Amino acid sequence: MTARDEMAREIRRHERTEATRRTLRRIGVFVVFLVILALAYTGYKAFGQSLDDAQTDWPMIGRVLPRTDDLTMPPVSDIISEFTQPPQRNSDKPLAAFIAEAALFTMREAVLGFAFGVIFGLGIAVVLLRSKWIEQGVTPYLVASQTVPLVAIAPIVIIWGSTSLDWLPFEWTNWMSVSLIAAYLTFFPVAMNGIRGLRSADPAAMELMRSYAATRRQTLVKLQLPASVPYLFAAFKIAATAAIVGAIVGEISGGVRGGLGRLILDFASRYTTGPSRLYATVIGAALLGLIAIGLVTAAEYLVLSKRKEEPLAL
Amino acid sequence: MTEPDRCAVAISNVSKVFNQGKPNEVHAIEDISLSIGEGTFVSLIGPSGCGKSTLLRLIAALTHPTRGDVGVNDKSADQARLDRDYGMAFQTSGLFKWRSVAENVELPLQLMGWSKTDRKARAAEMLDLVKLDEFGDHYPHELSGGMRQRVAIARALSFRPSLLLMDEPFGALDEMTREHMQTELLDIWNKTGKTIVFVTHSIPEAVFLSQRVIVMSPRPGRIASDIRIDLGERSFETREASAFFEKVTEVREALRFEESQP
Amino acid sequence: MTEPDRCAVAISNVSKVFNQGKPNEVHAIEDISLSIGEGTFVSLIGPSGCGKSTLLRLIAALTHPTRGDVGVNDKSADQARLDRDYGMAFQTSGLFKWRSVAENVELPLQLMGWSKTDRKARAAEMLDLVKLDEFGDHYPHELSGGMRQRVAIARALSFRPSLLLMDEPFGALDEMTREHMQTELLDIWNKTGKTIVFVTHSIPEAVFLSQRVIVMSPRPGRIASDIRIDLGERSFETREASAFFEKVTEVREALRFEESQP
Amino acid sequence: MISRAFRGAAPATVVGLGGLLFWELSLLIINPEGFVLPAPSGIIAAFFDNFEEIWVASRNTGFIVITGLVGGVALGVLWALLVSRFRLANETLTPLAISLNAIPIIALAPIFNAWYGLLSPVSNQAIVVILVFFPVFINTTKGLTDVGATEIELMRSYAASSWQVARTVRIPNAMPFFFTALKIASSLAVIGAIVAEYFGGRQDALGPLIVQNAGLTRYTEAWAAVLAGSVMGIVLFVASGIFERVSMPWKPDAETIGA
Amino acid sequence: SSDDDASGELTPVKLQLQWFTQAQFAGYFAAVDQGFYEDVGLDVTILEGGVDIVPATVLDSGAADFAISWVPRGLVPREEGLNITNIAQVFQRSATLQVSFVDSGINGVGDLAGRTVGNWGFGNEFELLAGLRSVGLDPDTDVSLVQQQFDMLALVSGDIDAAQAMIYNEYAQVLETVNPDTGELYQPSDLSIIDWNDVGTAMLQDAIWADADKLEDDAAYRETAVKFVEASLRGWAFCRDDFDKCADIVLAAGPTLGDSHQRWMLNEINNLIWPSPQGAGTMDAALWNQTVTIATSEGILKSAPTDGAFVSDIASEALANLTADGVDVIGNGWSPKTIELKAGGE
Ligand SMILES: Nc1ncnc2c1ncn2[C@@H]1O[C@H](COP(=O)(O)OP(=O)(O)OP(=O)(O)O)[C@@H](O)[C@H]1O
Ligand SMILES: Nc1ncnc2c1ncn2[C@@H]1O[C@H](COP(=O)(O)OP(=O)(O)OP(=O)(O)O)[C@@H](O)[C@H]1O
Ligand SMILES: [Mg+2]
Ligand SMILES: [Mg+2]
Repeated sequence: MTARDEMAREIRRHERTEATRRTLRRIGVFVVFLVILALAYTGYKAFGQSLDDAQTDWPMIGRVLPRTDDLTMPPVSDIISEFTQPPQRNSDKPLAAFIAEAALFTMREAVLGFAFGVIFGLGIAVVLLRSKWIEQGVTPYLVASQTVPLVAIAPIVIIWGSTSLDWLPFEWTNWMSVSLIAAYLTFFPVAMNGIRGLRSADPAAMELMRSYAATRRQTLVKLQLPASVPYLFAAFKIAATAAIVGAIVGEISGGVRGGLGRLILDFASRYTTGPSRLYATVIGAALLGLIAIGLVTAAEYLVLSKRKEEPLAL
Repeated sequence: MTEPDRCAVAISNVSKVFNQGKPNEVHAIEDISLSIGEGTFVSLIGPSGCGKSTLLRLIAALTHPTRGDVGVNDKSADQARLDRDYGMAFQTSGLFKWRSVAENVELPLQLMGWSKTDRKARAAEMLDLVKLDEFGDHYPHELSGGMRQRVAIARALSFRPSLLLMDEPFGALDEMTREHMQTELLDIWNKTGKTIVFVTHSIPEAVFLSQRVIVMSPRPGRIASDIRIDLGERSFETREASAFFEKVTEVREALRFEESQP
Repeated sequence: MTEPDRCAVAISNVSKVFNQGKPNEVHAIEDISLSIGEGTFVSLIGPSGCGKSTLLRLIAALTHPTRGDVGVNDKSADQARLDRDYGMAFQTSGLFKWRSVAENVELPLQLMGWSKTDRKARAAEMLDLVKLDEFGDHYPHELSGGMRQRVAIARALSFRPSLLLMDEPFGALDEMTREHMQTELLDIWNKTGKTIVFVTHSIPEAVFLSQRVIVMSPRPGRIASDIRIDLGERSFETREASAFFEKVTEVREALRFEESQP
Repeated sequence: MISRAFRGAAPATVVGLGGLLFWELSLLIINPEGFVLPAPSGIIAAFFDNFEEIWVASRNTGFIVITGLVGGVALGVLWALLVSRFRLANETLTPLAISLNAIPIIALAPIFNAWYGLLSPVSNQAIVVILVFFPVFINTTKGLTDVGATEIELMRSYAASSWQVARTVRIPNAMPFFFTALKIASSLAVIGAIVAEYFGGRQDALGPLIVQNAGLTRYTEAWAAVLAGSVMGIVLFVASGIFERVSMPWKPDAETIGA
Repeated sequence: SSDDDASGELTPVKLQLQWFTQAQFAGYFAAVDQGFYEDVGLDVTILEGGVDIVPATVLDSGAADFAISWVPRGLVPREEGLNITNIAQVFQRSATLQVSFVDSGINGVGDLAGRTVGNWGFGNEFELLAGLRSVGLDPDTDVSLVQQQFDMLALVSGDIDAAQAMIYNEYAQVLETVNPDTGELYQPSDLSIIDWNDVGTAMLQDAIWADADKLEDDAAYRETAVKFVEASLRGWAFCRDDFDKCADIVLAAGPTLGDSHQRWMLNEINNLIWPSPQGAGTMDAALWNQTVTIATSEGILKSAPTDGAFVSDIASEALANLTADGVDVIGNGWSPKTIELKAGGE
């Protein structure tokens, strides 16, 4: 028995190093790919500019293909060097540090928003599961809810947060309202994929549960939720980036300072005076998204490998 | 313990039509009446697609009759289901792929609120019974077809319901294992006086196990004959007895006759 | 048409270990050597979990041996698979739920580029053979267990490969249907001289159908006996012949002996 | 068919009317001024009062929505096919997709406007495409890869080419995943187009109509324009439901979402 | 006057800005920093604005006590039913310009005919529309109006011929941008501007707004309002008199960017306030009428605002207190500085 345990541990260790190696390899491949993309970007720019210099007009450019001047497509070298340069003359903190701090701030909002959204989305999926009638009645409005732009929602949430939540044991701050806004974007994919996943349980297995006179709750916990795991992880991946985007946009709508949203707005509104700052910040936001999806994928890997299923390599 | 006259299953004038009114309408069962006394071992036998599984699912209240009534233990079939009066082994094993073999066997016990230690003990006992004690930690996809079926049998027996509904449980088993499982099942039946409704394609198996063999006609399923078997206590010798072969022939002929009808 | 000496399947010193090096390691097959001459009908029989399906999957190149070699039609098993030298019927029916019954039967034909009219004609013919001509437009979830299995058989036979691998194809069929299918299969074999490797749990079935019955020992699977059957042309009377019963007893004893070993 | 469609619409109608009533009543009680969130009666009145303007705006926005949706779905499916087929594509395009998706519209809008010019519809379409393609890509990839082992073995036994496996197994298997994504995407397309319009371009579109009115606290007018967007979203949702039914005849009804 | 009896107990006050922290709101930041609010017994928290935050709504909801808002953007909500009122008109002039490059040949409003003209909407467009009409152009047919982004790229890259710009912000941004043809920053001489103050269609901008119902019913609130206006104007006077210190205060309050940009902005904001011939915070009746006329004729308001859209008593009380303390509330001595913009506004 102990020898067996010993061996199992050994194997797990091996699997872990394998997984690490694979992850590193993937990161390596992606970095190489990014370098290629950067070269393509530079090449395209050079091509476009040579056309410009030659005074020839290429109808695609500016229509299907982007324009190539330095203001619209800042050189890659500018973008990279921007990271190391302080965005403020009176401090020598490089832009990368600004972005990192802001990313942490946004991440906090996004994590909370993701949690709210997942709980809410799953809750909706479970309620909708109760009857086809409820589902048919409610789903169109869930869809409609997602077409309401934040400009209409943000003021409601922010004002409600700062006027109606004073009974909470802690102080409700605006960044928490931003999390609610993020949750508004997160719950939808979770609810949609959730209901699909909950319904994906094998009909034979549903019958088995019925034959045990299992309660709705037991069927949910023991059968439908496990069956929906692949769907849910797909949803979590969509929701993870949605939470970040929601947090960033919520910061901008609601005027919350400290996160990537403010940084992006600042740089965007001063685009002509330094386009590469915006590009650099956007890269920071994308990186944050990669990290978030990485975390979800790690969780998926843990859950599915325990279930002996093949996780989707994402 | 049991009053032999009470009716465990009472089916009266039941019909079942699938996709009623649509072009792909199927009359699966037509006007079946059948009552099964408590403690009886009954086999259902009949050609493929004649409605055996459907009949079992009607008793289990997993589907409802288009016409007619089904009663179990003097209540409606639905109530019996809610009271967990029966255990069912399905034709396809229906194991949960995310649960190990032992966890699959524990599933009904868990739903019924057994303690963890009790569950573990019973699951181990059941896996022993079906000779899969080494495989408790494996996952279903690592098992052979017959092994999966045995897990499903262990699961159906684990919580010892008073009525057992079994749909071709031994179909994928080799002869030896099959005989072993038959003996075990008879043993359980003898000891506990359960009512067992058993679907099989094997005539000898039906004759060997049952007190009654119900022969069904091809779709739409009707009851063609209801053959009482009285072979006394079963043993290894029963299979060699001439009374056994007579009954096997009787059932076979009933089946042949039915299938050759239009 | 066939040269009886050519080897359709050549298995030499094959072993298969699942989860090698892990705590849940399983030795499914150990050191099996077997060659099957072209045009032979061979049955595999053995206790549940002894590696019959695994052996079939090794021949089909759906899994690869841990040790040893598998050759089919004088090529590697993989090459034979790529050349579509065989047709396989799996233990679980494996129908595509999004295709109707007829479309399921047409699947291999479609993959092989048959024209639509040819496909339709062949599918109809095959469904007729398995007596499911009425159900061509139904979807798998509307069929009974036995009906699904028959669809899978129809699918495996549809494109007439030279080698047929069948994993308990008749397991869920009633006796009548089973005998009908056996006759049909023998008929096809007689007419076309196919090589057939057939897994079954039924000893009479194995004896009735085959020229050779391979008896396997419990896990780790080895070949316990290789019994030649020579009953001549099969007919309805074959099943009553004493030579038939002798062979059945011989196989049964080989199995018993194997299973009673540790 | 028509009566069936009506029966399908009945629950939505009941829930919708009930919801409106509840909304109207609760505003009467807690917030009689109904300011930031106006009462539905006011919104509907404003919708018809400004119908002309909203109609023109909806047409302009609708064009971006439809073209972007089609482009995004096509891109998402293509991307999923590549990723599920080629390992190198998976290792490069997947993180790229995630990165693109993690960029908020508000950051993309200035960049796309810079690339294509303020007046080009391409910048708005590009934003819709980027929003839409991601859920389609994620779900479709999952559906293409999450295939039963028996099915794959069967296909291998036929020595089916990977294209044949894709066509006969992976794609049908991915259908339910894809349609779920399409339903998510239909609302994303609407919101994407509306938000993209804040950042420049023509002013007779839903986005400017909403922000302008909201910025001036004309919330009923803003919500009336929002309503137009929502109707567009619901129409697309219902259309994808019909499309789904037609494409997956084998599905028991229980398995499709909504509509 | 700071003879406040409730010494020690400060009244909490929340002020909602209409945009992020920048020199546009320097006076309020200076008043916090210099303790002017504390001196009158107020503990002021400044709430930054956001893209989708409408100060009037926040004020009405009670989430803020006072709000800074442009006059049109206060009058429309008032018409929609929010009872808010303008208690101090801080900016005496409009800062909105229409900017184009000199070589585009746009020298006056009339030259906009047939051009692509950018604007932000949000009520910013009414000065432009009225201006166009004042020279006989029909905004619907004679020009092509487009939605402009936050930045000035569309102008720089030639997508639009004339862009809307605030003199204190976007106009400066153009001057902080490198001209690719020369490699140097764009110069004022490269640009041609249309100033709505000159055209005569300017509308009033930043003012302090308060909740009219509370002013009516709640004497304490009214008293707070007087103190708030007083200390705020004191802050603005400080920013006029101690320009560099004020700029530093704003920079310390944390706009992410732009030292020279904030100084430019502060200078221009001072130009909008000073001199205030009738005293800072006092409503200029002529400009009010002009604002209202344009707002109603352009359809931004359905009818002229009701009485009480602005009140002058609070500002007068505050001014009286300030004058008694010897603060210069007219600012005749203010003269604009010359600010050198650096690349990127650093
Ligand atoms: N869900 C369904 N929808 C439509 N028809 C169905 C459905 N379930 C079963 N049927 C039809 O009902 C008939 C009886 O099916 P049933 O499964 O009861 O047969 P069976 O006797 O168990 O056969 P087998 O021995 O092959 O398992 C079959 O013709 C089948 O096609
Ligand atoms: N994918 C797998 N992973 C781990 N173990 C496996 C796997 N597939 C099969 N096995 C093991 O290999 C052994 C042989 O399995 P196989 O399916 O070949 O048996 P079988 O002879 O076909 O049995 P049955 O008659 O029950 O179908 C079993 O013990 C099974 O647990
Ligand atoms: Mg059945
Ligand atoms: Mg097997």
